[in-house]
Amino acid sequence: MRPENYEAQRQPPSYDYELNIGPNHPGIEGNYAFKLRLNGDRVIAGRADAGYLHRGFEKLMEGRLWIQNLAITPRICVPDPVPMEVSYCLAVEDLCGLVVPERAQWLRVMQLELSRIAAHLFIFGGHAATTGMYTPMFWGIADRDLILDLFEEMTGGRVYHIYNIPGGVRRDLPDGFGERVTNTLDYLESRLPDYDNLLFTNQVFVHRARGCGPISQQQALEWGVTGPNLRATGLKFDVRRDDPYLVYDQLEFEIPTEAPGDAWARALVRRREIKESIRIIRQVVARLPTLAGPIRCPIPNPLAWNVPAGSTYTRVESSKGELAWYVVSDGGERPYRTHVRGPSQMHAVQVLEQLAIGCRIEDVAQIMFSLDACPPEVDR
Amino acid sequence: MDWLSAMRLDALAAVDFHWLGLVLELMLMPLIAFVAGLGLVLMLRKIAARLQRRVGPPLLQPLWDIIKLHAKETQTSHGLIHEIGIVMAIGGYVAAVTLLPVPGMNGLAQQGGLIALLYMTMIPSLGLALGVGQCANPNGSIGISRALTAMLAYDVPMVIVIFGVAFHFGSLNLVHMIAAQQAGGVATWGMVQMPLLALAGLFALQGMLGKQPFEIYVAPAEIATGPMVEMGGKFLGGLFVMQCFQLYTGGALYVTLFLGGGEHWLTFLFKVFVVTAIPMTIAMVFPRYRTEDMVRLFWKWPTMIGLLGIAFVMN
Amino acid sequence: MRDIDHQDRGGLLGPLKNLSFFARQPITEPLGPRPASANYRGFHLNDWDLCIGCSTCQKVCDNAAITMVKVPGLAEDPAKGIRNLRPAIDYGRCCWCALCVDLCPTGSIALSREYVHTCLDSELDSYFILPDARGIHGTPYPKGWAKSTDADLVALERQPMTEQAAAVRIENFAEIVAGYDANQALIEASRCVQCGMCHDACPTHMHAPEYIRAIWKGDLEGAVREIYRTNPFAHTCGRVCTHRCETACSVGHRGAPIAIRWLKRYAMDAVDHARVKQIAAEGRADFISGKRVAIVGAGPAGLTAAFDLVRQGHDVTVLEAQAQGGGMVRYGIPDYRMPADRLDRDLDIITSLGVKIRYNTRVGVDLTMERLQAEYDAVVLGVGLWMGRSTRVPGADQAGVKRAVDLLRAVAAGEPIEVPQSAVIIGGGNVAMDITRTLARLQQQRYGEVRITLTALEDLDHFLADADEIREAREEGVQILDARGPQEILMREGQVAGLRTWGVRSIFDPAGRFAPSYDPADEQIHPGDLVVEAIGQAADVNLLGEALTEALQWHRGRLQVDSQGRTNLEWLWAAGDMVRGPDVVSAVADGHRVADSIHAYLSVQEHAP
Amino acid sequence: MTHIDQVPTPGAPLPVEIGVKAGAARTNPFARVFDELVRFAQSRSLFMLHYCTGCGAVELPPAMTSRFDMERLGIQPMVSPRQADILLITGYVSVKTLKRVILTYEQMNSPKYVIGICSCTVNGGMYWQSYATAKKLNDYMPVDIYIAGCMPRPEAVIEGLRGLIENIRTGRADAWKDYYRRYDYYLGNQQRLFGADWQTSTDVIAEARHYDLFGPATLGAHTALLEQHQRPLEALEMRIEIPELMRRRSRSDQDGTAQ
Amino acid sequence: MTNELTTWLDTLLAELDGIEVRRTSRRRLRVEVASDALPALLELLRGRASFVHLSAISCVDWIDAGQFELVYHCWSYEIQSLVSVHTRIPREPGVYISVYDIYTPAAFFERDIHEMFGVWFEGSPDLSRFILTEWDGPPPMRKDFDSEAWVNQHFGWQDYHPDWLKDLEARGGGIAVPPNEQRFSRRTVDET
Repeated sequence: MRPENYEAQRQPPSYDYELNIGPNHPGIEGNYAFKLRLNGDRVIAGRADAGYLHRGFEKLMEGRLWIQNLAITPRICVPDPVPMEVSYCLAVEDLCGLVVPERAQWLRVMQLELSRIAAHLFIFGGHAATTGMYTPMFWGIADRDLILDLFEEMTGGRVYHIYNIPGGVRRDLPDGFGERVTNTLDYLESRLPDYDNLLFTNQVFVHRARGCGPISQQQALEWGVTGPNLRATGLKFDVRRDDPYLVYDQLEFEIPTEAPGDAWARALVRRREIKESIRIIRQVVARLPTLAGPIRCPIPNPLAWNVPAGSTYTRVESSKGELAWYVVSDGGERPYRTHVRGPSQMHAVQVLEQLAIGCRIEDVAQIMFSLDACPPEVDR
Repeated sequence: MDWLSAMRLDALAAVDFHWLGLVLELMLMPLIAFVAGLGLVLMLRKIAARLQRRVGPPLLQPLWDIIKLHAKETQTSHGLIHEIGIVMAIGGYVAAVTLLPVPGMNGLAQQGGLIALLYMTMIPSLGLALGVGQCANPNGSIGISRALTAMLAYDVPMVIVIFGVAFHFGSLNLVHMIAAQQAGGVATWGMVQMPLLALAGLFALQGMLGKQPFEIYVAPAEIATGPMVEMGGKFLGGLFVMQCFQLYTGGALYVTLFLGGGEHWLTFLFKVFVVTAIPMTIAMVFPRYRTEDMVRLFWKWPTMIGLLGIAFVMN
Repeated sequence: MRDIDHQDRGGLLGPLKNLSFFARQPITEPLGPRPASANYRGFHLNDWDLCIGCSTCQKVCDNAAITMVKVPGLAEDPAKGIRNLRPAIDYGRCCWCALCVDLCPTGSIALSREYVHTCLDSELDSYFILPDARGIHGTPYPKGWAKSTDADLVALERQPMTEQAAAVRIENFAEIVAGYDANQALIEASRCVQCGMCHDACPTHMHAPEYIRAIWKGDLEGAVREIYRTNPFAHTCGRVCTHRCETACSVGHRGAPIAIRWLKRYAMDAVDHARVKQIAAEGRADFISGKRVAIVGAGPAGLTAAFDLVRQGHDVTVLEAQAQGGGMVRYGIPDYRMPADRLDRDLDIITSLGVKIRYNTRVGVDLTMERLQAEYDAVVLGVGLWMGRSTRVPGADQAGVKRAVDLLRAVAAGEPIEVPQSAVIIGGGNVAMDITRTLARLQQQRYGEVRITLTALEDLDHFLADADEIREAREEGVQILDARGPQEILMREGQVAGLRTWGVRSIFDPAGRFAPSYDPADEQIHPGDLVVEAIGQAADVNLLGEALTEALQWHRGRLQVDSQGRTNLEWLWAAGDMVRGPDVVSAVADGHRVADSIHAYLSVQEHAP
Repeated sequence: MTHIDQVPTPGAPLPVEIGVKAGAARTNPFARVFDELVRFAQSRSLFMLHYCTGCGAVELPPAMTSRFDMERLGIQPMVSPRQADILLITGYVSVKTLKRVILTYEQMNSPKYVIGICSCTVNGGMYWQSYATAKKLNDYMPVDIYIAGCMPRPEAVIEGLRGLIENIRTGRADAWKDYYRRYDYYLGNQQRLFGADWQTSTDVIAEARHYDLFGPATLGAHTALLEQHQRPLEALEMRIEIPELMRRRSRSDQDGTAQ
Repeated sequence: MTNELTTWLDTLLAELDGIEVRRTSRRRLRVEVASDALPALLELLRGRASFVHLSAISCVDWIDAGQFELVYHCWSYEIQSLVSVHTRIPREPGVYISVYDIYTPAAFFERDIHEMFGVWFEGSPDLSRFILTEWDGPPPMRKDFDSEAWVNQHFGWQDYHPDWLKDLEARGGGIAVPPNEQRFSRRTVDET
């Protein structure tokens, strides 16, 4: 029962020692812990310690109505909540056989991509901060806030939007929203050179990031790495393109890849993904006015909604990687079982443990942030 | 001249006056350094804020921080050595600032000289090492070992620079150096006379102040601010005071060596603020190097520049 | 944005370009909260005038954050579906998902654009708020997330009921509505938000939320079980109930109320009759009390009382003057609304429990009340309203002027009646509609055309008949004239030739008394071979006999009873239409009340020394 | 957690006694001015512990960074509990986190302030059915201010902090004293959740004595239990199974080289 | 390409007993397999059909049937198809074989399932506590663990009594329906 206490510790004389990073540590993303065994500055072994954010989501969801669960799903991954909402809705729609109106699908795409940009801006700052540069963090979060403003207007909430509902979305866009999205995107695009100047062409940052925590493609496949981290190893795979959902097969976008698979490659992939997301949103903004029609198909009264028995596995591409829900219904008004597969379940645990071995203590935080590991996804 | 020689006659009185002056200096100079240091800390935070596109702290923020920290009602001490370490940390800088000649007060500087000053600036690191070691926090230990490594790293160019400067002026007395520089206006400034050494000195200053890219021993994301990790209340307050002195010492030393010291307080402080603004600004746009990178860098470029500078100086 | 290669080393000058930010203004927002967006989900607002206290928000709240609080002084009206409950919200639970807004049946709940609330530990009570239209701190903030058609989760559309087309149904007496199929019933049942307003509004407090839920779950037997908790006339009420529940239904505040009556009809029809009998018998006492109860009149009230009393182990005999049971349901409601075979099922279930019905036994003629008093421990009068009232206009006593109840009874009993070629009906209630449409069918069958005029005192907005009835009657070719006051029956050659009416100025005088005033200038003649008066009924109390009539207390022509349906004589109860006025479900409720009272009386008697 | 039966149920919170020595007004006018100055400095300089306990933490970066710039109010993040004044509990605390939070809280130097953000710190929030999260924060430590929302926007957070600043300046934010004075109550709730043998490295009772914050409810049935279970501090057991990790590493290395 | 896959899987039927293949959509394949044949099937999927990515292992507690259902979601980057392999094992004693030697990511999922459901995976590298290190109750994701009962046993709730409520109570009003009486956020008794 006694928690760690360094003050009283008297370690046996040894060149090895152990060090806790987290849960209360700025080098850790969120409330998470990573225990290190070190020899000097060099990590001999690392061990992830999760559960600080455990809420028992899957248990809670078994006790709530299908629609009540909407409010809880985005909480699973705080920095990038939209894919959680959307994928849960996709799962319920799949089980019920609901056909989502096209306008709603495009709105979802817009929301997803805005969220992806926001998450990437967030993680840029975090990644830079782990190397001691705080300015990108301040910028990134301030620029991300402009996207949150858009979210607030679109969905009524800044962070937790609860905008999706099985069958569609809950609100149509306010007037003139497309224009404001375009303005924000223009602004963000005008800011990207600043980020390049500050971060991506910064010799010191490049020096720090290049070669840090490299993953080969073989290892990536072996360890179940997904998302930008996988693309940074050179594999051109994106759920949006290769297992398309919503209307991604009607959109034009590139899938950026880098071969070396180190922290620098991962940062570069994210940097280019922002550009691609902006491109996607511009297509959506151009397309939306041509799509009249409902934003939600008729759904039953939430208090009396039995979802047909069955199971489904829906995957989406979140900003961190492959996100999937396995939802089982026994034909009742509540899910029989939900299981969420967050990309960070691999990245923050096995991959991080593997990459930590042999690296320097300086790089542990950078590796974690460059993997964009999101602890609440692990804990659930 | 007459009244000067007349005063010399009364040797006893002169000695008395001299002693009084020294005591006054001893008390005034740290106070001035502290106040100027508060301003420097504020400038540091304001520069950060500006580059980060925000407003930043109010004017007296550094002062409130220090008062608040000292007014903590419970204090966690890790033993006598811990407390002594902090005292050493502040004391070293207090001693150092008294050895810095400032406009109107150079009596102690006359006595001390550059070597004594350099020696004094080493003490805080050692004191911190003592104090932090007592805390038994591995983050602190790593931090202080990094700080000592960093000291090793930046001391090489720094010693070279100081050697070169001393060679140039032919003296280790800072008062003499200032006098020599002020003799011919800007043209006789160390910076103009020894540009390479001034450049190397700027590197060393960056390292000495521990700013990015050489911020390895604070490194919040890695070792949770290293030496400060176990410091709270008056201990942290002590470190905040130390930071004031540190910024002031670094800036004033550079101004003394290369920018001709201060003709009067206005220009002196102006120069100090300008000089310290440079590392502060650079710190905001660069990340930190790894320890080994930092050592490698310091032993390579500033050292080479410094050596080249010495070569020029010796010519 | 230029591409960066992985091999690029970057530079040291690039970062220094950002020194230009020294010259740029900060982007920091001023201190103090910014106004939130138009859709913002801030603190709750609740329009108390719109809120009906249905507690749907409480049900949909996933965090159990909502408590329903009784606020004295607010309007409370079960019949209209308004409770004096208001939601109080626990901000220690709320997650601002706004599902309460989206599912609010009335649209009273909204979220404001206010979002700042802080408090000390000692003020934590302020996290539990009773939102009203003024918001959490009493400062006006505009609405944020509010009810919108996009987000509305209340299903406002009712499942359409299949009906015979007017041209088809006018040809026959088959039931007009087809009833829901399984899928329709499921969807319709799923609309229910389980507020229980229907339960409160129903005279007999049927467990409608429960049986609707059971239907939705596919547990039809469970639904029947829930129905039989309070209503043995389930088939009947599934068809001809006045469905006050639907008036009170919270979904009906903005959309079509749940078709509670049709759902009951569906559940009853969908379960096998034999199984219904078993379910109805559940919970029946397995002993015999030895007490005997006589019930005069086998209508809904009497038989409900009989049903309850039999289940409690008493011996019940029902005395019915007509040849068949069901009372006014059988003899007053035409077959196209209430098929006789369904009524037979209800009766079958009741008799299967052991209720004895003696048909063709007219009390007062075949046996006297005194004898009943002597032979039984308790007697219930449930004789209904069988005497049609007359307008008493000149000529109303002619043979060609009939009372609606008499005609309807004759049709239902299969007695031959003379179908007029054209007819005028006086009255705007459901009975008037029934006779009108019955005659219309007979005319159609006999003459191939409908020639009926219906006149009523009330204007169309205040008709007592259901709107559906009026619409359907019109579809069937009936001419409906509102605000007409009958003045005289016109005669030609000793035969009724029509009705003369004046336009109505007002029905009630300023004191609210019934005193119609007419506009003589607005005179119309409605030709017709037959004039039917359908302006109300009264009970035929001749069976009581003079002595008993004297002994009983009367109030404005009605037998006076206490809240339990008991008269001033301890052995005599009265129930049903004769006490409550014409309404099936009220009669059922009355039957329960009387049965309870009798049971209590008999139990006390038993325990008395 | 198995020892609930051994733990007496904590009683209702006692009222905080008024007029305790430490809080009494000083008569010396200079001392009063000095007190004012200190309180002002305390209110204008707040170090916030950089600890994201829950999802509300995601609105703190915006509040700290350029858009809403907390530093205007003299608030800046600090990484170590020793340095911090404010412990922001940003939303739900899982039981596992709560232990660390309590440790952290006890390690902080007084005066220290706890801010409960989001619904979850008040009454369980949306995780009220969860076996893994604590429900009422003020059962385990005294809370100075609550900020409503799920999660509160940065502006709301800043408004809450301004409220706290005002309370500190006027001397109303002294909930931390309550932890010493009613340690038994808080310890009791902690024991109820963590088990009867729960203890922390900070000797709160001794601190209360030392700083003259000892109250009648500092000691009680639960502190007695604490003493009963007291055992010497022991070294951290981390159990990093290196052989297994090395085995995995070597395996992946082989795979990598095989390619 | 996907048709090839089905035919290929059909040929597998000859090799392994008890396989039932059903295509649920263009890129989804549902395979039911007996528990003893699963490792062999996964070996084949990974080795011969390029299903190198184990997306997740899900566990479902079918308490009424007394079984745990384990679902292995495997994705092929080449065929671009997801195969969900379902298998059932008895709930008691809840022991199964690890597939860690086939799929490395299985280590995490097996550890997670062991923690949440109490299923023991023979041969998994590390089944030590991970998320619930400080939990000594039953595996919480099992259907027979009642989270809410546990919560009510360990925690109290706020006892609000604000002024407006006192006022209402003085006037004869007050709390009429507490939230727990009417809510849909828990399986109610009548359903179980």
